[in-house]
Parts: sequence; structure tokens; C-alpha cells
Amino acid sequence: MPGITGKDQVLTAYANKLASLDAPKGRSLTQDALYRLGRNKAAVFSIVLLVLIVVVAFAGPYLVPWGYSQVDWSNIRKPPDFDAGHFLGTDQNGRDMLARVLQGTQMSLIVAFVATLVSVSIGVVYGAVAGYFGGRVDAIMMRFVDIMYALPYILFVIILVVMFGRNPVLLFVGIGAIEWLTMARIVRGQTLSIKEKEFVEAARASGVKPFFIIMRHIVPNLTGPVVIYATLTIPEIIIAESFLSYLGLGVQEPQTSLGTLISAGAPVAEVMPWLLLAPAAVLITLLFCLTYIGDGLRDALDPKDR
Amino acid sequence: MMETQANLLEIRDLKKTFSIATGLFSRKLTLTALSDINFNVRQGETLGIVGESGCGKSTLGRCILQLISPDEGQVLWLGQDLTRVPAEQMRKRRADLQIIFQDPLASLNPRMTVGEIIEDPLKALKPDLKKAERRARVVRVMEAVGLLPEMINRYPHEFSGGQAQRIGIARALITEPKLIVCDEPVSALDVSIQAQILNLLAELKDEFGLTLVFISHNLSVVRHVSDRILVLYLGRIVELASGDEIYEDPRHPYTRALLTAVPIPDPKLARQRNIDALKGEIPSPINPPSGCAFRTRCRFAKPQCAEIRPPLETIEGGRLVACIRWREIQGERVIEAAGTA
Amino acid sequence: MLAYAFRRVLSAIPIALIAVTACFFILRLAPGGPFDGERALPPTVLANLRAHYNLDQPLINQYFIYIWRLLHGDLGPSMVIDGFNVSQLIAIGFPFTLTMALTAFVIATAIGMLAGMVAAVYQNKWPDYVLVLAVMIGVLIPNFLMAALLQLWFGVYLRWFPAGGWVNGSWWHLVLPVTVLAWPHAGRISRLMRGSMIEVLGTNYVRTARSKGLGERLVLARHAIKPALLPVVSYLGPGLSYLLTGSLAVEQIFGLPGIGKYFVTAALNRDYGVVLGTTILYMFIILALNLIVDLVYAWLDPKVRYR
Amino acid sequence: MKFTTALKAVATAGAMALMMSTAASAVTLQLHNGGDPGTLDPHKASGDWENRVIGDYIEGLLTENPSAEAIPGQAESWDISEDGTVYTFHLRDGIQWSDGTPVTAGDFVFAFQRLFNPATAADYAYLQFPIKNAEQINSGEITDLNELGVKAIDDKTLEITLNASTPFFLEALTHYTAYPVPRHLVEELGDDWTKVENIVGNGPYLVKEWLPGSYVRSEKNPDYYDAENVQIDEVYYHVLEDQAAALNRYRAGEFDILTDFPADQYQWLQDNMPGQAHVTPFLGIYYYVMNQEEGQVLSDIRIREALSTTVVRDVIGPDILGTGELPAYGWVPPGTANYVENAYHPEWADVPYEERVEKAIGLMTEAGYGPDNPLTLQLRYNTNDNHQRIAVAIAAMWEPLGVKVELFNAETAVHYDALRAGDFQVGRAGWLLDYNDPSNTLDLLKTGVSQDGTMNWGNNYGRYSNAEYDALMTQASTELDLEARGELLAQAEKIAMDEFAAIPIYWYVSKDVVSPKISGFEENPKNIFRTRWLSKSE
Amino acid sequence: MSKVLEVNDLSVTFALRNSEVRAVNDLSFTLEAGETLAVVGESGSGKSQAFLSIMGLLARNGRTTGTAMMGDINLVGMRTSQLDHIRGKDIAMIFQDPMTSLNPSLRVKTQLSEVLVKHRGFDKDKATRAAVEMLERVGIPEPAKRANAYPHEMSGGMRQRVMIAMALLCQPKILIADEPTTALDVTVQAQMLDLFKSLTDDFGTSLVLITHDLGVVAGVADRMMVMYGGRAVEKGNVNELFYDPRHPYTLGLLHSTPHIAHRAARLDPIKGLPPSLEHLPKGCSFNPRCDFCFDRCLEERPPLMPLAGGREKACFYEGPLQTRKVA
Repeated sequence: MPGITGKDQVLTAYANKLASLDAPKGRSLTQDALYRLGRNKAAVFSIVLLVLIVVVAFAGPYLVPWGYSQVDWSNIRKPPDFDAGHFLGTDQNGRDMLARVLQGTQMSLIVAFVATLVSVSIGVVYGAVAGYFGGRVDAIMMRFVDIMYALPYILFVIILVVMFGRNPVLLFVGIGAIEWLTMARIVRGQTLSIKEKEFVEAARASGVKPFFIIMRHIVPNLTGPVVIYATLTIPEIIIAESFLSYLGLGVQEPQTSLGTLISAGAPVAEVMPWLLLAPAAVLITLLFCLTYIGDGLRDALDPKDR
Repeated sequence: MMETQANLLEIRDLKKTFSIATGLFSRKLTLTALSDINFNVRQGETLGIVGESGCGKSTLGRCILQLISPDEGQVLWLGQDLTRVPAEQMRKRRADLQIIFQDPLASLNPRMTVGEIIEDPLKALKPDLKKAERRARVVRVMEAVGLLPEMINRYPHEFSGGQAQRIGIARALITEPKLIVCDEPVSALDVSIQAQILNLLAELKDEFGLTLVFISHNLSVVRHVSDRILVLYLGRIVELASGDEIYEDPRHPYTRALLTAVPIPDPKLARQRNIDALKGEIPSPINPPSGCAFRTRCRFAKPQCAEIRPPLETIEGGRLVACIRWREIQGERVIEAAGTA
Repeated sequence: MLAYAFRRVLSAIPIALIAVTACFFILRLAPGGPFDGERALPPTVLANLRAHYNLDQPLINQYFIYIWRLLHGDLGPSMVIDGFNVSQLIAIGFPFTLTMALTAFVIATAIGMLAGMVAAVYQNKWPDYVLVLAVMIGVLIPNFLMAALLQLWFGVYLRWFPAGGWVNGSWWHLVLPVTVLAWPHAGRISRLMRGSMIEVLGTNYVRTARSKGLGERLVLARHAIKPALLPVVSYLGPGLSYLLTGSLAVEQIFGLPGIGKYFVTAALNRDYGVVLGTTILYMFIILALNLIVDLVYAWLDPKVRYR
Repeated sequence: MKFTTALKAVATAGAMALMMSTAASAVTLQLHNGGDPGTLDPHKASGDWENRVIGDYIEGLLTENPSAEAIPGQAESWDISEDGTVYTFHLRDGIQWSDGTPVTAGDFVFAFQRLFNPATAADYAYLQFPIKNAEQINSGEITDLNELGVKAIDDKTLEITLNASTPFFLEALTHYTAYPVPRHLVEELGDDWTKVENIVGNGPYLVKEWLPGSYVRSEKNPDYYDAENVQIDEVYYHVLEDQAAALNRYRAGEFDILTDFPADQYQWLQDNMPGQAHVTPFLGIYYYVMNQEEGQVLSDIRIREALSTTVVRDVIGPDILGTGELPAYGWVPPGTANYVENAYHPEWADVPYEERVEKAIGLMTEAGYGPDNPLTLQLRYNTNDNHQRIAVAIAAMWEPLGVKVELFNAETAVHYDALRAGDFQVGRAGWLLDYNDPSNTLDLLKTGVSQDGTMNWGNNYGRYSNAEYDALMTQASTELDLEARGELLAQAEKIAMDEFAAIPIYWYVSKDVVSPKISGFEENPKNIFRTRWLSKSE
Repeated sequence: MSKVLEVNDLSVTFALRNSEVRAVNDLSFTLEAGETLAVVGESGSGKSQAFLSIMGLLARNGRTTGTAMMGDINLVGMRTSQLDHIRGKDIAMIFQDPMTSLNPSLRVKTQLSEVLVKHRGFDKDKATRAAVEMLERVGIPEPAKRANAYPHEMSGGMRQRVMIAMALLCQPKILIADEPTTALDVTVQAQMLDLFKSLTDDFGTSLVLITHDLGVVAGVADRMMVMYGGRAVEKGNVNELFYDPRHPYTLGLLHSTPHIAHRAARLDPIKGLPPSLEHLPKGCSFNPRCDFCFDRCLEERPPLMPLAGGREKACFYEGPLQTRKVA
């Protein structure tokens, strides 16, 4: 301000005092959304259950008596037996089902997480670039996405799996690399609309550098749709993984995943139900939780519809 | 207002078109948003820009600030053509030219606190300032626009429209600009708040010696704040004159029609008034009428209006008007001034 | 509209060509070949086989041969199933897959829309909860598991429906496979429909319609359904292609011939011709679907007119 | 795709539905055939699922009885020369192709020539290599097909000359590679002769319909010489690779015979459908190959020994698989004809497991591996539940040796491509005998032949090579005395097995489920049961 | 004049998750035949919700009490199916945003004719013909052609004309126009207000004009009702309220509105911000912003009190308002 130099010290002191007093914090949109989410009973219950599943899946293996690849030669294909420490029975190789379900849950979660991360990263970058630069760049990039859409994606996964081998990380980087298409479209659409928002124009008018405009003004405002879509992608990926397992293209033994366990358990549902029930129950619970959380997040982050 | 010093801003032969892609294989359509725009903004004045929606007034505001690059013409800022300034230099120049937007909430990033929003231009343009000093300036400017400094850590959605607009104004002020383009700053606000903001702008203008370009479709508001008024129709200037001249003695039929259409909060005047309602609506800028663009709605139109595009003439008192028949239709008083209260 | 469709088809050609090219080369990058079976073939035999299918030529030549043939409508021979060329296989498999997928598609879309609508109208009341749960089950249970369970329950225990096959050409055989296919699709549709219906029911124009005293049924039927269908319609294209490719597990378990099964078997056996042929077919279908969907979309949403 | 073709297919499907309802009174066998036939051409077939269809519509000079023993087929009788090298076959009277053309000796000559013609690219031509000049023709050394040792004396008499006396030759003639093909048709149509609209046969059944991915349908051939004794009028050979689904359909009454079933259900089948499941020893060996190429870890015999001796074969069949396959220690399946009485049985097989492990650890230490320097091995198998289970079990068995096993599964094409390329360390493989003779398995371990500078190892994926072994095999191939020949082969087996050329794991069994409605089914080591011997009661 | 609508003690509450919000409080007013009543207030004053509740168009969580008598029919609490025989026929409503209030996926003629099919029992052709006539009546050029258009093919002004045509098809007794010109340009706004005047005269329809723009009110309305915080604070005829406002809020609004005819150096706005309905101040809701506020206003809520000439106001302050000057 013109002619306020003399006042500067006073003001600085005041500003410092404000900072030290910690001027009343406002509630950010994220906090608002979390608050709304907190009031959605189904979502909260699902979150608790999901956290429980995650904790058990990752901590559980340290607490169960058997390792997931350990063979108990005296107990092959046995139903649940508490004395032997096989609380969920054993499979046809004499491996403890509880340990395997835990490992499988772990694997499915990791896979879903990695694949989602991959799809989100590629999708966000791709979509944001296409959306921000617009015009010809956008047209070409989106045409490419259209092409990818027109390909039956199972082909890609099969070829990726064949080329990469059954390395779980690579495998699901593969799945993630396909799921990114939708993400890219969503992000592009959002970017296009955010780019036109007045606050971005305000930032440009304020002389903010393009890099900071993207990082501070566009990207943070993409989080809502990205988070929502990511949550909804996770179950899709878990299901896709189980389908690949059914085709025999799942993770490499002795590691396992819920999909692998289910596809192995489904044919023996009648004679060895314990091979199917536990993994199926975990999978379905997991998927239900994720779906409810996704719905809850959508309602919380995008409250206009409800 | 007195005639003050030199021109802060000169606009020369500005032209802006947009091409509209309508499909992969179909031809592109061209929309002429602005053409043949020439005017000056003087140091310390408020220039109002009025017109119906789609007349190009917001585009003009953005062209001044180089938020949109014009196709042709010059934007001379203190003699320097901004259209030729390299991007990085232009970015730095933005400290002098700021903007306030129509939708106060939409113009604030919902994920930043008030303090961060106001500080943002400082960070970009005065990177040498210490953090404490930046903060101090934020506080100062918040006080200046009537916001409590305690609100510094709040988020925009916690504010009403009026307060949000104050935040927007604070952001525009923080770099100590010389010129602020106000793009419909009050049209989204409630009546009582609208008046507060108009008063605030007037106060700030006086206090900081600002020059304002005030864009609005509301003639009452423009009349209230402006020294001179520019009337746009379909991307062209139809009239430019001082506020009093425009309101008391409009020379262009479009200006006249606009004025008669303005609602007056006075039942007697409102009923007495002979409303010179315009026929129809503003034509599409994609395919504007030939000759005088306004002729299709003009009650004074003659066949020659379709043939000649009326030039912008400078008439007595330095006024500008673009109508071949302005002489014939002058003198008719449009608004009876109600005796001041 | 015809001109629009024509332009769309034209613009699809380069896409299709690029996609075919990509597939062709990606496929060849994978290890293994169509003649790598359990037993080694004598080198002379192998050489003869490779020559027969042009596999002995440089890859780029093979590519041009393939494209040349493709332009003449020839998808080439199957390298694994002797006595059939790819077109014949598709002619056998595609009608099955299509019948199954279309039946499932029609049924599931109808049920899904209805369920979504009912759920939206009774938002947060018990019909909503029941319907949402019922369709979610379909979405969340992997389809191969559902196929196995339905086969066991309705085919073996109850013997209500045939446990597989299409021997008698009877529609009865379709019940279980179509159920497996349709359920998740119905689930997705109903979720979309519910969401968009809720949104539409809150719009100004529905309020306008109500203010006209049209009656709730007419408001729903005339004013709400059409716009609410928009997101659903844009999913129908991907949805049907999902059904077409998703039919694989169903074809496998119920022992039905179909291109989904051909495709995967061929991919595993490196039957290049069949993989490419089915891929092209899928692509063709997906592109056609997108076109149809866009046309339907334009019909539903007059704002999107083919210019 | 041509859309009209698709429409035609739909129309055909409809028409066929109509047709079938009218033929409902006929006796129909619903046979679960497993895989999708890749061909109906006997010269190109390669799997038992193709054999079931082909063997029902074409009959060779000899054919199988219910026990899969060779009996006269198209040839009524035959004479064998003293030295066992010349066979003269006398064809039956009145035999004809289903289009009415008589089956002549010329058809056989033509068929054999076609089989060996490199242009035919017949996978299994080598099974008939005992025939004079066959191998040379097949490899392109001899281009004149007429030099083949198969001659038509007249329409009814066929003379086959062998390189040397071959004890299993008659048996080999039951194989589909020795089937005749309708010369008049093949000359006219080329490879298209097996298309359903063209195909003719001389066997008890005729192929009427082929729906890839679903089934092949054959009907009884009224002109077959033994037609009056053929009970079943119509056969469906169903394609269904999912075994659990197949069992479900069997239980739903949709299939009469399953040619395979999930091992996990064996107990259940025995409990709930007693007598319907048939598990029969099958001439075949399930084994692991070890890559013994120069420079490979497993070229070290000590490590091979350690690995092989610590595989506990006794648990695999009964426990891991559940169908009780017998453990394999040697290379020639028990029950193989023309072999010695006491098959190879290593001493270590009777040593208690703990001691074997101890010794193996010692060997590993000697070879430079131990807990501090564990050996990491990649074990490849083709994607399949059973292969996976065995791999997992064996990996666990090797753990005590300090061997870390990385499991790697891939689909069949990739798996065998890798094995053939030598791109593996340990790999799963299996061999089913094409004809009942020990040489059929022992040939797998012969050193490869050099061709144009590169070694062709054929099916010897492990690249096992021993000059003495090769010499014994050559010697045996010309030995006329069956007993002496058996001894020579047994010596060879011992050499290879003592050197741990591969890890035999178990002897295959065949697994069939046969409905009580079906009679005439006999368990046999080749698991061949031709439909003409079966009957079905409703 | 006869009353066409008599509203008594109308209250509208919205259930939130854990609380309730009163959008409209004890609103009472009458509407005479043929008159134009302006309802004036800023956003959040409850002016729209009051009329939406009468039309039975509240959001799902809204609840209405009180009565709204049209003749001897009470519109409040009526079953939707019964209400549907009245709304659109005897009472019609036009909304603020002409861009979103027409169904984007139906042709204009469909949206018009269905009203006649429903309420007048016309067949489709007859209804369409009547619709086209009405379009011509509201000043749409080439009405037959325009009837076939979709809403997005029309400009905002055109769409608002369509909305008006739609509302007037059955010549209703009451037309409620909720901010009908806010989204339009001044020139179009003037056309639209003219149209309102001529049409309500022709059809004898009573018009309720909901607006925040006093300029609009001045030219069109006969009587006006000013609302603040969900309540009516002043009622009377237009001239009286403009030239002699008795409620400080009415005065404040007048002072806040820029006047094209006389330019003051400063406007004289109401201080402070409109209250949130969830946290209305105790006593008079206007008290924090009122220059004339005294002790009683802080404690007690002023009821709507009759003044001479049928006027009403809700304010305890009895002194002169006009004396106040710009600070």
C-alpha cells in the first residue's frame, strides 16, 4: 500500500501476533467432507471393517501358527482343525487356509492399491496435461484414449502377463495401466472445467506462474473426483484380478490372492467348502466395504445430489 | 471529475475473434467478439463499460489484462504495447493491473485459506518479501476491505457472497495496482451488499488513487460509479461519453433504448416513463447484421443503415458515437431527473 | 444424421487400423507360437507349417500380407483349429455370443433401469435398500463363481435348468448363462440409473413439470426418464462390450461356443489369426456401439446434435 | 467377417435344432471329450480328444478291441515275412468310404505317402518311421514318395516293408497316423476334405457336425462292415475343459461318460456314485526335466541326485492329487510291452526319507551349496491345478536342502517354447506312450541330432547326453530278439536313471467316469474305448 | 375486489440431519383478483420457499404448516394427486432460471401441449394448436416453427416467454413469477415486464412477483410485501412503501438501490450481512443491522401490526425514518 511504510512494523507485529494466537482455523472442504462422511453410518462401518481387514491381513500372518507356503504333510486337504492349528482347514497341498487367506487378502489389497495408484498417476497426469493444454494436444491425446477404449482390454492383460511373467507388481501395473483410461477422461473433463473457473483466471491475472497454477490451483481441486473414482476403481481391480486368476493368469504360486483362492475353491465348493467360504467371504466383505466407502465419499465430496 | 493527466491505458484498433469448432469434420465458425475498439483510460478515472450479455464487454476486460490475447491492435500501458510484451515480463507487469470477478465464490480457490488467497499474488510477484511482511500486508489489506484479520485462516466457502467479494478485492489490491478491471463485481450480490461493495470500491479508489474499468450490464450501477461510460453493442463501441452526458443526452439509439429499459425504483417515475422497448434480442455475434449491427432493433433505422457501417465519430465535448443519424435523434430527454432528495 | 454416421464411420477407420497394427505387433512380441505344443515338431514339419502360414517371412511382410487380406475381407486361417478359417469360426461363435450377450443386455438393462428408478423414487426407504443390496451382490461376486454356484444349484441339485451346453438349441439352456451375465450388468445400470434419476428429480425442469400439475407418473415417464437415461446410455456401449468379453467365463463353464472363449483359447495358443480376427470383431462392435450410443444420446439429448 | 456367413450359421443352428428333435428316439451317447479338436484329419491330429472322434470315423488296417488290443480292422488278415520286415495285408471285402467309393490298398498307399510328405506337416509321422524310407521322405532326403516301403499289390492287398523287424509295428498300425484317407477326395479337395460338408469315413461312425468350442456330432455308419453290432446311433463329443463343470453336467445327466474328472472329487465320487469312477494305470510318465546344458547348475550330477532323491513320490498320487497315482522311479511305465520283468528300481528309493535328505545335503555341500549359499532354482510348469500342486509340494520337499524354488507358470505354448529353447532350470513335462513299447519313452533321452550346425534336441528338453546310452538304443533298434532287445533297453534305462537324467515322478493314470447306463466300457492302459463297443440303456 | 388466495400462518421448515430450519415463519397475506403483488426480499428471506410450499414443490425434507385457501380449497397439506388438478390450471408458477426450468430433452410444443391435455382434456393436435397460439400471444416470432424447437435452441428471453406461455395456457387465477427477469438483460427484462402487465390484464390473472429488485417492483406491482429472515416485515401498496417506508429494512433496501436518475456520491447501504436462517438473532431478526434498533428489539420479536390505510409493519420503532442521513 502506498505510504504505509511507517506502519509496517506495527503491522508485522500484529500479523505475528495473529499467527502466534493461531487465528481461528476455518474448516476446509476436506474437513467438511470428512465430517459428512463421518455421519454416514454405512460408510463409517465399512471404513472400520476395512481397516480391520487391512490390519488383520498384514499383522495376522505373524500371529498364525502356519506360514502361507508351509506344507503340513500330515494334514492335507483337512477341514478346520483347531488342535493342529488349522483354523480354516488346509488345502490340497497341506497348507494352512487361514495363513493363505491372510496372504491372499494382503496380495489382493496390494494389487488393488498398486494398480489404482498406477491408474491414478497415469490418468491424472495424462488427463491434466490434455485438459490444461487443450486444443490439438488434447484432441490427439484423447483420440489415443479412444483407440485404447476400442481394444478389448483382456487382450492387453493377457499379453502383458505373458510378457512380464506373473510378477504380481508388474501384472497389476498392467491392469492399472489399463484402468487409467477412465481416470484420464475424468481428470481431463475436470481440468477443462477447473481451467475455466474464475479462480484460475484470477491466479493468472495475479501473475502466478503456470507451474504453480497447475500445482496449487488445479491439482488440489481434482482430488475430489480422483478420490471418488479411485475408491470405485479398487473393487473393479480386485474383480479383474480374480477373473485373471480364473484364467490361470493370476499371481505366481506360492503367493496367492483372494481371486486365486476363490477360483481354486469354486470347483470344490461341495467337497471342500472351507476352501471357498473363507476367501469368498473376505472378498465380498471387502468389496462391499469399498463400494460403500466409495459411495459415501462421493456423497461427502460432492454433496449436491443428496 | 476533472480531466486528469495522461492516459494510463490506450486501446488501439483492438480485434478479437473466437473460432468455434463444431465437430470433427465440420467447418469452423468464427465469432467476432470485438472489433475496431479504440479508447483511452485516464489516470484516476472510472470508465464504465456497459452492454447486453454477449456484447463482448468481459472479453474486452480480459484483453486489457492480456488474459486473452487480442487478434489485432494494441493495448498501450503507459505507452508500452502489452500485446508484445513477453510472457514472463507480462507476468511481472500484472502487479499494476488487476481484476475483480463477477462470481465472488467461483473466483476463490476453495482449497486455500483467505490468507493464502490474498497472499498468492504477492508470492508470485514480490518473491523478495519476507514471510512476515507478506503476512503484514495481507492483514493490512484485509482491514482495508473490511474483513477481520482473524478470518485469515478461514476458507472461502465459509463466507457469504459479499465477504467473498471483499476477499477478491483484497487479492486485487495487495500488489498495489494502478488499474483494476472490475468485471460485473456486484451483479451476483444481494441489493444491500451490492451497495456496500460499491461504496467500498469508491473508498478504495480514493484512498489508493486507483483507476477502474468497471464492466456491468446494470446501467444504474455503472451510472453510479463511472466518470465516463463506454457502450458496446455486438463487439463494437457505439457510444463513449461522460456519465452525465450519456444519461442526460444519449446520442446513440441503442444507448437511448438501454436507458429507457432500466428499471427505476420509483413508482411514479417508472409509470410515467415512456418505455422505448427494444424489439427482439441481441443477434448472434457469429453472424452479425450488415452495416450497423444495431439496425435490426433500431426504431430509427433507415435502409442505408444496412449498407454503411457507421464510423465512430468524435463529436462535441470529445464524445464518441457510431450512428449515421445521431444528429436527427438528439435532444430528446430520456430520463427525468427526480429532484434530489 | 446419415451423414453424421458416415463421418463417424470414416473417422473410425484410422483408429481401427492403428489398433489392428498395434495388436498385430504386440501379439508377436509375446513368446511362444501357435505350434509350440507339448511335443516337439520335427524341424521340417515345423518349417512347412510356418511356411504354410507365412510365419517364415519377415514380420513386416506378414503384416502387409495380413492387412492386404484384411482389406479383402479375409481374416485368414486359424492356425490351431484346422479346417476352419477365422471368418468361419466367428460365424459360428459370434451368433452364440451375440445372442447370449444381447439377451442378457436387454433383460439386464430393462431390469437395471427399472430397479434404479424404483430405488431413486423410494430413495432411502426400504425398496431402495433391498434393491441396492440385490444388485450389489451381482456386481460383487466374481462371475465365474456365480456361474459355478448357479450351475451346481439350479442345474445339478434342483435340475430346473440344463447345467450347460446348447445341444438342443433350446432357449432353456440360456437361462443360467444369461443370468450370470445379466446380473452384474443390471447392477451397474441400476446404480447409474439411481444416481442420475435422483439428480434429475431435483432439477428445475422436473419442478416445472410438477408445477404444471402433470401428476407424478407423467412427470416421471415424460420428464424424468429421458434425461436420466443419459449417463446410462453412455454406459451402454462399454456395458455391452463388457458383456461380450465377459461372456468368456460363462462360455467356459457352461460349455458354449462363443468368440469370448475362442479369443482366450486362441490367445493362450498363440493362434494369431483368431486373436486378431476376434479383436477386430470386438473393435468393430465397440466402435459400432459407440456410434449407436452417440446416436441414441443425440436423440435423448437434443443439445448434442450431429452437426 | 462376412455377415451372411453369420446368418447362415444361425439358420443352420435353427435347422439343426429341428432335426434333432425328430431323431430323439435314437440312442445317443453324450461323451465328454475335454479339449476342442484342432482337426479331424488323422495325419494332423495330436491329442486323445481328436483320436476319439477320428478313430470312430476312420478305421485303419488294425483297430482296437474293447481292451485296446490290436485286432483286425480294415485288414482281415496279414502275413509277416520271416525276418519280420515285410507285412502283407489282405483287406476285407466290401469295405467302402461313406460316399460309396471302395476302400482300396491304394488309399493306404496314398495315406502313408501323404503322412510322410513334409508338405503335409504331420506332427506324429515319426511314429511310423519303422517303415522303409519313411524317415528320409519325411525329412526331405528322399523326394520321390514312391520309394516309401508301402505298396499296393492290388486293390485288396497291401505290402509294407520295414527298415527292420519292429515288434510293436502291428500295434503302431492302430494309431491314427496309419489310417487311410479317401484318396479320391483328398486329391480333389486337398486339406478341405475334412470339412464337415465334405468329410467321408470308413469307420463305424460318420461326422455330421462340428461346432468348434462346443461339440462334434457323429452318427452311425450304416455301411460299416460290423454295423449290425454297433449299438449307439449317435455320439456327441463335447468340448468342455472345465472339469468341475463337466462333472456337474454329468451329475445333471447331460453326459454319459467323462474322460477326465477333478481329482479332488474322487473320494466324493466313490462315496456317492460308487463304481462310476474308473482310475486306471495309463502308459505314461509325469516327470521333471533338468536343464543339463553346459554351464547350467544342473549339469552337476550331484545336485541332480540330491534333487531327485528327495522328491517323496509316495505322497504325490494319494495325497496331493488324491487319485492314487503310483510313484515313478524309472523311465519305462510298468506294463509296457516288450520289456523286462523287473523294471528299474533304484536302491535309494528304499532308503528312509531322512537319510536321503541327509545324503542330499551332503551332496549339495559338496557341490558348493548350503544354508549360507542357497541354490535358487526356477521351476517352470504349464498353468494347471495339478501341475501347480505338485510343484508346490516338490518345492517344499527341496526346502530342507537349502534350495529356494521360484515357481513360474505359463500357458502351454510359452512353457514348451521355453523348454525347447533351453530357457529353464527345472521344468515339468509328461509323456504318454504313443504305442506300447519302451523305446517310445527311452527315445526321449537320446542325444539330439545336429542339423545345419544347430542341435535339434527334439523332446529331450533337458539335453541329457550319454554316448553309451545312445549306442545301446541304436543297438536295440536292430535287435530282433525281443528279450535281448528288452535287456538292452533296460541297460539304457539304468544308465540314464543312475545319472539322474530327469526326475520321474509318477505314472499316469486315466480317469474316466462312466454312467451305469453304459455297458461295454473296459478299463485299459491306453484308455481307448471305441464307441462301437459301447451300448447304452435308458 | 375478491380474494383469490388467502394465506394464513404459513410456515415452512426443512429437516436437516440433526436440526430443523425454519425458512418461512407465520406468513399471512391475501391476494386480490387481478392485482399484482410484489414479494420483495434478499436471498434467504424465504420468499421463494413460501410460494414453492403453496405449490407443493418443496424439496423432500420440507414441511409446510398453516393454510393457503384458494376459494374453499386449502392447498397446504393437500395430496399431490389432488393438487395436480389445481396447479398448472388455477395456479401456475414461473421460475427464475429459464435456462434450466424447461426440459432440455422435449420439444417446446410437447411441454406446452401436455398442460392442456392434462387439464383441459384436449387431444394432442388441438392442444398443440392452442400452444402455438399462446406462443404467438407471448410475442414469439414464427411460433409454429419455434414450437418444434428444443429449449436449448432458444435464447434466454425466448425461453422465459415460453415459460410464461406455459403458465398462462389454462388462464390460471394466480400466476406466481419467481424472479422471472433476474437472469435476463435489461432490454429483455423490460419487454418481459410489459408482457406480464398486458397478459395479466387480458386474462384477469393475479400476479405474484417475487423479486429482489425494487426497480422491477416500482413499475409493475400494485401492492408489495417485504420479507426478511422468513417473515413479512412490511406490507402495503407500492407508492406508500416506496415514498413512505415504515420499516427500517424497507428503507435500507431503497437506499441501497442505485438510482439511474440521480447519482449520489455514496449509496447508503444496510450495514452487516443477511442472517443465516439457522442462527436468527433473538428478538427482531433485523436488529443487528438496524440503525433504529433499541432495547426492546433485542428481546422481543415485533409482530406484524396494522397501520392506517391497510398497511402493516413489523417494527417497534415509531419515530421518523426519513431523517436519517448518510454518515
